[in-house]
Parts: sequence; C-alpha cells; structure tokens
Amino acid sequence: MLRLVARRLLKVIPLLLLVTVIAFGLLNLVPGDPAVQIAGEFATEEQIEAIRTELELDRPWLSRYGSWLSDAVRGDLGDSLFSGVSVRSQIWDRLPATVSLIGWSLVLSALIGIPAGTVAGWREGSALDRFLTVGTTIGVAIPVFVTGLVLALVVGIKLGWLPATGYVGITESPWQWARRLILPAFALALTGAAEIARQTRAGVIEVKKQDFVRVARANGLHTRQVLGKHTLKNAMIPVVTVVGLQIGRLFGLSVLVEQIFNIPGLGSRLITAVFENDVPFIQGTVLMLGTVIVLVNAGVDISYGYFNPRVRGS
Amino acid sequence: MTTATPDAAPSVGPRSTAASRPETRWGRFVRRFRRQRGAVAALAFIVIVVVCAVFAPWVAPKDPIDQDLSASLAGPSSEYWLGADRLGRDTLSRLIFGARFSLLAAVQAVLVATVLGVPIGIVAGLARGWVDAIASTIADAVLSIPAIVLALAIIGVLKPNLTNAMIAIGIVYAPRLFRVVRSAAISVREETYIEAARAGGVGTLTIARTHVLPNVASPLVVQISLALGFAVLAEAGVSFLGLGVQPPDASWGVMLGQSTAELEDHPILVLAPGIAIMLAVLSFNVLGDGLNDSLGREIRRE
Amino acid sequence: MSGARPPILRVEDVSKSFPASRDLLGRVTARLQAVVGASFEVAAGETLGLVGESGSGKSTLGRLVMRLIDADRGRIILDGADITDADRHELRAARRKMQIVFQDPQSSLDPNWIVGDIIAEPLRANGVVKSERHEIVARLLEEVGLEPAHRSRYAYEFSELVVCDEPVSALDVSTQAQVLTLLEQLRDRLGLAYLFIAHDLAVVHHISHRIAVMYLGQIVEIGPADEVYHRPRHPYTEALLSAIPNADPAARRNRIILRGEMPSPVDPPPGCRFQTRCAYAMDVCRTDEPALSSQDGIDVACHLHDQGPTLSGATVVDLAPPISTDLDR
Amino acid sequence: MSEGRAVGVPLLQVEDLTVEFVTEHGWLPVVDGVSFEIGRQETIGLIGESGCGKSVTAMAILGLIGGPSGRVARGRVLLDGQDLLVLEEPELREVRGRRIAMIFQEPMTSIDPAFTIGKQIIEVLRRHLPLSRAQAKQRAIDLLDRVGIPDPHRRFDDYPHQLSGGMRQRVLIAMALSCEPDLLIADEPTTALDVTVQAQVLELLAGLQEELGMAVLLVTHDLAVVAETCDRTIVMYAGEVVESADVTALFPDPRHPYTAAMLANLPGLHPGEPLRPIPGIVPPRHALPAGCWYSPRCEHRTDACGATHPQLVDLGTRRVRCLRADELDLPGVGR
Repeated sequence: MLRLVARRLLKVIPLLLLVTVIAFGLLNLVPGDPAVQIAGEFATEEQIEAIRTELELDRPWLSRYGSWLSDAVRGDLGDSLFSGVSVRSQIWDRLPATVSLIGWSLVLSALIGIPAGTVAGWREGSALDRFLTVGTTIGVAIPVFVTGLVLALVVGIKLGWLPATGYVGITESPWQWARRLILPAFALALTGAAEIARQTRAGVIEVKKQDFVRVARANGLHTRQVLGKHTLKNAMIPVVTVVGLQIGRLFGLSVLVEQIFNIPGLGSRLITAVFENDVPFIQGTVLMLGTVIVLVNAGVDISYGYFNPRVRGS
Repeated sequence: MTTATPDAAPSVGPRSTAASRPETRWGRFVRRFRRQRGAVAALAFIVIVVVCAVFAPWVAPKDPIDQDLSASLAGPSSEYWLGADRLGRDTLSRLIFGARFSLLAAVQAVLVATVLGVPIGIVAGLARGWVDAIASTIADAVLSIPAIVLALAIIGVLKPNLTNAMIAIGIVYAPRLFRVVRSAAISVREETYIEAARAGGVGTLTIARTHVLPNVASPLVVQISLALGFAVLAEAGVSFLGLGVQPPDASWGVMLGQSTAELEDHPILVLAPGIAIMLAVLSFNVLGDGLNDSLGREIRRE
Repeated sequence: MSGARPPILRVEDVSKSFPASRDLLGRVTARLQAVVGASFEVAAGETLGLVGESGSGKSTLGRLVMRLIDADRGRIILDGADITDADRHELRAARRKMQIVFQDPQSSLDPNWIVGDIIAEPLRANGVVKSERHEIVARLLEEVGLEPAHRSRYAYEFSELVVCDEPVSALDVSTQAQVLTLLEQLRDRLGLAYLFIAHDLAVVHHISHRIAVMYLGQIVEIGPADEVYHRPRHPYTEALLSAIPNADPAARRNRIILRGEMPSPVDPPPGCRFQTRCAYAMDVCRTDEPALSSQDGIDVACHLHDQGPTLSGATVVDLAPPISTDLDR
Repeated sequence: MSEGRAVGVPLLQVEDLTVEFVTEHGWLPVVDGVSFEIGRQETIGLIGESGCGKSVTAMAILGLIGGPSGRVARGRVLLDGQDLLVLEEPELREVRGRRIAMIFQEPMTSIDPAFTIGKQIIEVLRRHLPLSRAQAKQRAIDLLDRVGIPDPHRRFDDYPHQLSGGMRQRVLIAMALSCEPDLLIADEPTTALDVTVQAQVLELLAGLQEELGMAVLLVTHDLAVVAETCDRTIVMYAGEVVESADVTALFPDPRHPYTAAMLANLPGLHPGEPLRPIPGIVPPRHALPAGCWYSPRCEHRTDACGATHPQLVDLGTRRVRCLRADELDLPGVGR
C-alpha cells in the first residue's frame, strides 16, 4: 500500500509541472504583441507599456517561466492587470462560495446517482431501469444553465420556496448559506448524478455478470447480500473514478451556475477576467484548479487500493 | 481421408462453404443498428436538423435578424409559431438559423480535436515507450484542467469569437479522443492476430493500416458522435456567457443568454432554445451509444 | 525421421528470463526464469511435440523460436541460417519459412477481416501470387469440414516450419479432431515441420514424431513419441502421463498424483527442479542439477539414470513403486 | 427406474426440462425436453460439446435461469419429490448451497477478488448454519484443511489473487461443500486446470463424495474424465439427450452414432489410426435440420433419418435417440 502511494505520488510531479506549463503558456497563445492585444483597442501607449512591464514581456520565455514558477510555488500568482490586487487574495476571497457549491452538489449527485444506478443495474431491463435510463440520458444532455434557469423560475420565483439568487457566507449565517445553495447545487448536481448513475449502472451490470456473483447465488446467498457486498464493492471502482472526474466537471460547470444564481464565486470572477483579458488571474485560476484536480485524482487512484486488493500489492 | 459418406458433402445450417459469403461488415452494422430504435430516431432528428440548418433561408418563415417591434414579445401565434423576442424577431426562424451556428461550431471543435487527438493517439498506442509516456502525460495534464475553465482561459487570451471558442473546445476535447484511440491501438496491438501477422513477416506500417485503423475506427466514430454532443453543449455554454457567437448572429446558446431576463414572463424564449440544445445533445449521445452497440464485437452466448 | 537432411530448426542452449518484480525506481529485483538452456532440433517434415503444464515455459520457447521475443542466451538456427540476431529485413525473409498458429480462436481471428483476406495476407506480405499450394489448402479445408472461422488460422502456405501454440486446446472434441486432422494432412502433403506446443500429452502423442517434456523452464526428457509416451524415463513424464484420464472405463487404475504445486519459476528449487515433488528423489537430486544425457536416442535429465539405483535409460515404470508420494503434505 | 442400477427413490428427477433464450430469431430452446434422474450417492456425467445445453441444464436445476433473456419454458425438477421450479426465490435459497451446491469452470474468476477467501467461506456458512463468528471461522479453517489447502490458518486471510488456480478450485469446493449438500453439481470443474492439478482435484472430489455420501452431477466435455469418475453418462446434442447409459456399458458399446463419433475423435485411444472427424458443426437452433438433428453429419444416416425425429427409446439398460440403434454395430473403446 505504501509503495502504491509512493509510486502514485511520483507520477504527480511531471503532471503538475505540465499544468504549470499550460497555465503559463496561455499567454503565448496571444497573437501579435500580447501587451497591445491585452490592453485593448483604446489603450494609451503608457498603458501598453505598463502591461509589458507587469508581464515582463521583454525577457525571454524560459526565464519568465522560471521566475513565474518560483513565485507560484511560493504562492505568489502575481497581481491582477487592472485592479492591481494580488491574484492569490482574489482567488482566496472567491473560493469559499465555489467550494460550498461544489461540495454540496458532489454530495447530492452521489446521493442521487449511486442508488439510482445500483437499482437500475440490478434490475436491468425492468420498467424501473428503462425509466431511470431514459432519465439519466436526458439528464446528461440538459444544459446546466437550462436546469438552473428553470429551477430558479419554478422553485425560486413561481413557488417562492427558496431564494432564487444570491449567496451568504457560512460564517455569516449557516442557515442562509445552506438555503441559498440548495437550488444552484441541485442544478449542478443533476448532470453529475446522471453521469454517476450511468456509471454505477454499467459497473453493477458488469459485476453481475462475473462468475463470483453466480457462485454466491449458487451458494444460496441472499440477493441483498450479493448486491450489497459483492457487487457494490466491485462496482465502486469505476464509480470512484467518475466521482473523481466529476470534481473537475463541477468546477467547470460552476462557472455557468454561479452566473445564473449570482454567486460571487471563482467562476463569475473568471468570466470578468476573460472579458478584461486579465491574463494573470486566468493563469492563476487555471494553475490552482489544475493542481487541485491532479491531487484529487491521485487520491482516487490510491483509494483503489481499498476497493481492489490486487492493486494494493504485497 | 474417410470423413463423410462419399455422396454429397453434408450441409448443415448456414455452414459457409464457398457458396454463402460471410456477411459484410457494413451489412452487419446496418442489421444491428436498425434494431436500436432510439439510435435510429436520434439519427433521423440529426438529419432533420442538418437539413434545416443547410437550407435555413428556404425553411425559415422569416429573416432571423429582422426586427418588428410591433411584435415585441409576442406569444405563439399563426404568424410567430414560437412567438417573438423583445426585438420582435421570430423565434422559430432564429432557432433554424441558430442551428447553423451551433452545428458548424460543433463540427469545427470536433475537427480540431480529431486532428490533434487521433494521429498522436495511434502513434502513442503503437510506439509505446517514451513517446507514449510523454503524450499521455500531456493529455492527462490537459484533462486535469476543467474543460470549460480551460476553454474560457483560451478564449480569454485570444479574442471572444466563435472560431476561437471552438478551437478552445477542440483543444480541450482532444485528450479524450487521444485516450480512446490510444487504448484501441494498444488493445489491437496486443491481439494475437497482430502477433501472428508480425510473425508472418508483415511490416509495422502495413499492420497499422490494415489492422489498427479499422479497429480504431469503430470506437472513434462513437467518440466523435459523443464529442459532437459535448461540443454543442459547450458552444451553448460559451455563447450563453457571451463569449462565443457575437450578435446579431445567434446560436441557440446566444438566444438563451439574451432571453434570461424574459424567463419569468415569457419562458418559451428560454425553453425553445434550451430544448433544441437538449434534443441535439441527446441525439448525438444516443446515436453514439447506438453506434457503440452496433460496431462492437458481437457477443454470443453459449 | 531420417537424419539425411539438415534440420529445419536447431535450438541451442536458449534461455530467457523476464523481470518479475521491480523496486520503486523501476530496477529489476527478481527475474522469472521462463526458459533455461533449451536445446533441440526439428527435422524437415518432422513434428516435435513440446508438452508441459502452465508455467513450464513452452509457449515462451515457441515465441523465442519465432523471434517474437529475443533470447537472453543461445542460438536459433532456421534452415541452416542463424536467425538469433537477424535484423528486421533478414527476419522477414526468415518468416517466409516459418509461421505461428495461436491458441485463442476468438482473438486470432481479426474480427474485421474477412477470411479470404487473412489467407491472402501472408501471400501479399511475401509478394507471391496464388499458387497450387493455396488450392491444396482450400481443398483440404473442405475435406476436413472446417468452418471458415478456423480456416483463417492456417494461413501458412509457404512455411516449412509451423509453430503451433496450443492450436486445439480451446476446442471441443469434434472440432479438435477436425483441426488435428487438417494439421496432419497439411504436414503430409506440404512437407511441413511442426513445433507442436500443447499441454495435452494425448494430443501431442497423436500428432508428434518426437516429444519434448518441459518442467519449470527446462526440457527434462526428449525422444521418439512412442518411447516417451509408453516408456517414460523421467519421473515427471511418468506423473504427467499418469494424470491423463483414460476414456476406457475398464482401464481405471491407480495413478500417481503429484503433491503440492509447481514451484515458482522466480525462485526454482536447488538441484533438480523436480526434486520437491519427485517420488524417487535422492540426496544428490537436492544438490546437483542433472544434465540431459543421451541413451538410445532418448535424452533425459534425471539422476536416476546416472546415480543411485541406476536406471541407465530404462523406463521409470520398471522401478519399484515409491514408498510415499506424500512429500508436501 | 428402468436404467442403471436401482438405487431406491431418486434424489433428483429432471422431467421434460426446456429452457429458452432470447435470440435474434425470438425465444429458442437451448435445452429441449431433457429428462434424467440422479440417485443418492450416484455420480452422473453430463457430456456434450459447447452449446449443447449441458451447462444451462445445470443452472436450471438450481433455478439460476432468469432475467430478461432466459426462462424455463416447461418441465419439472424434483428434489426428493419437491418441484424446485415452482419455489419462490427465498425457498430456493434454502436449497442452494445447502441441499444442492455447485462449482464452476473458472476458478480464477469464481471468487470475489475484493474479499479474503475466509470471509467468503464464512459468508456461506453463516447463511445456512446458526454459527457464531468464531465457530464459523473454525469451521472454515477445517474445511480449507479438508480440501487439502496447506497452512489453512494463514491462507484464511489470503485474497483470491494470492492463490493458484488449483488452490482456488479447492476453495470453491470447500465453499460448496460447507453445508454437506446431497448433490454437488460440478460444471467443468477441471477444464481450466493442468492435467496434474486436474488429477489432484478429481481425487479430492471422489474422496469427499465418499466421505459425505453425496451425489455428483459432473458437467463436462471431457469423455475421459467421465469414464474415469462417473457411474452413469448422459450425452447431449443440440439441447437434447441422445444417449444415456452406465459408463461401463456406454464407452465400450455406444449405440448412438454421435457418441461413437466423439469416442473416435479422442486422440490416444486408437494408436496409429487417423482420427475420424465429424464433418460440419452443430446446427444452430433456428436452423435445425428435418428429422434427426444429427443426421446431416451422421455417417450412418438413411432417408428415414431425414424424415422422422427419433424419440428417446428406452432399451432397458440404456436410452438412445436413434432410429437405427438396434441395427448399428458401432465401435467403442476397450473392445
């Protein structure tokens, strides 16, 4: 098990390095003189010069990357081009809302997706399975902003059960924090739940076909016993992977959901940054999210050790 | 040799002597695909949307950017089947023209993803070793960054317009195609018939062309269908945020984004493009699943 | 087989090991000895059967001969030409003279290929047009009543040596008989030589002129098929033969049942590799590794033939029954 | 009871068992009107080639056919006179593992890789017997010892991947025999094993059968294994029983041409003679020939064989499904 952890962590290093290259390399996608492009059409010569100095565009690529990387490792992601505020503090300010949203929706999607997928897989071909399969197929296809808008309209505005928009920090009022996150988290969770349900169903069906399930049945074990212990533990391996991947997807989709529900998270800040060509902020966000997800996936791989003794090794 | 009775060779069932030719690959695909009603319906829907998009000027009842303020926010009627938006533009016509942008954008993105992902995937899968290690690590790194975030970042440093948005989405999707193609190439490489062919003195390039490509083709077709669904969805998201198609042109995502203010009183303006997006994505996904089931190896039971 | 013609295949002292475990930095910490010092010859038109249980190294030996993997040591000589270090170009020429047939009928048949293409492929690869031999093959397939799915696997019209790696082990009795018969007919009409690798001694005896028996990577006995089958010289051969079930219910008999399991090829026992399970094991067997020695055209690697109550080439069956076979319990 | 030796009331009676599966051509029978009996402590060999329906028959006895693609269309499976096919799932579970146990072909995949073997044996034991955890563990270790697993205390905590194929099959046997069933169904139990390991496992099974006094239904394609281990043999072809008799009668003197042809296909039985392969393949269910289903491949067929589908005729000591069973003199083994 320790070997597995060590081996997996060794793989993380080149991956993280590449993430930094991608994040930094974004600037080099800018056609022509980045400073001119970023400053925009109506910029003065001074403004362009200021951007050039800020981004140190006169130095060679590799040396700029080196100093950017060494800053980043120490947690310094540079300053926003327009406000001049440090990127790190901006991300730090916005992170709680986004993390709350994603945490909630991850829990919700697992709570909906895993039972639905298990039932559908175990009763493969039944009316319930067909219903759930159609449901998840549609669930994957509905754009998250449509679900979000419809939820906000129906539950938030027409029924008035929950506040439709806005965000309150958990330290301010835990009650309001939870209430206001329900709708956006649910909107975000629906696609995730559909994906998890599909994977769980496929996993359960795969395991159901295994010889050892047949053996367990032939030995008179109860269906629930077979399902609960044998099928689920084995089917969890693909599901854990999906949950790991979901975190990345949820981060991405949270951009849209934050926009709709007016949540002051990382996503809505990122959109402003995109409109403003705020390259340091974009780089910082990409770097931060990439790092988090690389580490989450490494954790997921290591958790295979629990589900699959063969991976654990001797 | 004294096998059978000397008179006529026994013929049992569809025993293939030279007489009954084996079913062609295409024939087998068509037979299996037709059994899947959902996939057939999805394909039909996609064909209809494509036809509408291509012949939009003739199909659409009105000009999609023609404003008629007297019809502002008109409900569905015989003149405006799906109503009109705040500027009095016909929703149905905008939907039909919107299909052009949505589909074209999706195709662009998938093209970019294919050009990037497929050749590298085949090379990595066949070459293995350090080539594979490097390519796979790059793919993993790209996959570690949330698709929409990376797409937004690329758009952010380029310029917000449809082509840039789609290049970004293509880049983001490329690693997925890469992975599928690579693993198909690897699994083909390890089949014993490849070993048999190599033992038979067949060269590597010939093996790639005659064995690997046909085997990679099936999962690739499936993935491309799924990728189109992803791209339609991604384009809608990006345009919804105002970072894709620029007005007055309208894709479905733009229509949605522009109508959010109207959501409470005129939900049809949001629902119409929303449902269009959903049906398109659904169709590509269902088609992909159907292709997967009809292109895979046939499973026989005992 | 007559020794007048030079052998089509000569394998000299070939060994191969694989990394069995690695440390964190990827350095090999243990090696699995798959084949150890194997030597044999196959004459033109002859069938040499190679038997052994899983883990005996017989399939690895087949792949070594085909040069699908490279030997660590030893030489492989095909039709007088040393192909041990042949480059790709030379190998391509060599492979015109040898083909391999694999075990798994499902995956040996590329699902996307129509049968005709597969039969044609070696022809294309070798730049040869359809010939009389091709027609012979087609006719034989008809005669034996083989399905197209099986036809594809016998695409070696231009070979002189065919390595058959468990060609019938996954098949039903009747299909197995069809394929065996086809292989025999092809051999006799085309003058092919086979290296026939299988775990089933009855099948190997049926088709082979000579048989080599492998245990834990080593050839322990090699000789004419009838001799090996009816008068085994090596205790392992005797046990292997004894384990084969007999379809004649009247012939039910006491059999030698080997105790325990085959030791790991990563960590083989000292001395004779079979000593941990051998009913006749002597002290010398635990320390000294027996060498293959030849007597009357039969090679055996066993101390019973040179030490102790010496058998000197006689069959083990003549030896008094062992006191106990329960060595490992 | 007309065939074989009389062994009192049969333990298991299978009557007119017909199992169908969904195919491209609709529901088609894979097992078609199969009837046979198993006496107490008897060993029966059910032989046939892949696709003949032998494994499906075995699964159907335990009520393991079901789900969207398979169904038992008709027939009865009587265990001590009680029809298992009409039982509800909870009642069936009491039979499975307790009165009838089953072991399968693939020891490598038949044990759940995610749990230790000890846990899995205990699971079965505690399902059927009122044992405490400690008692169950002791009993499981005893069982492992009994099936010849060295060092059972240590092996108890092993995961399946740490055991060889032969060892896993022993574990599966331990699991199946944990409640001392009356009937063990062994579906190709040694097919995936090497011959020397096969010999070990067959010896173990024979010993345990004697010890526990159970009956065994051995499902296999290997005629030689049947000849060595069974009392009686049932030969299946294309979903039907074509011949059944005592092993000592069937092998030297087969009456059905298919049985004889299979024997003639065994290498090693007729030294120096070429094999005589059966031409063609088993007909698929949707394209069965007229008359006798074996007739197109049969070297003894007459015009009548292509016209009438023969019944399974009781000849006193055996049952045969062949129009010419009386007149043919077919070669067997050991004569």
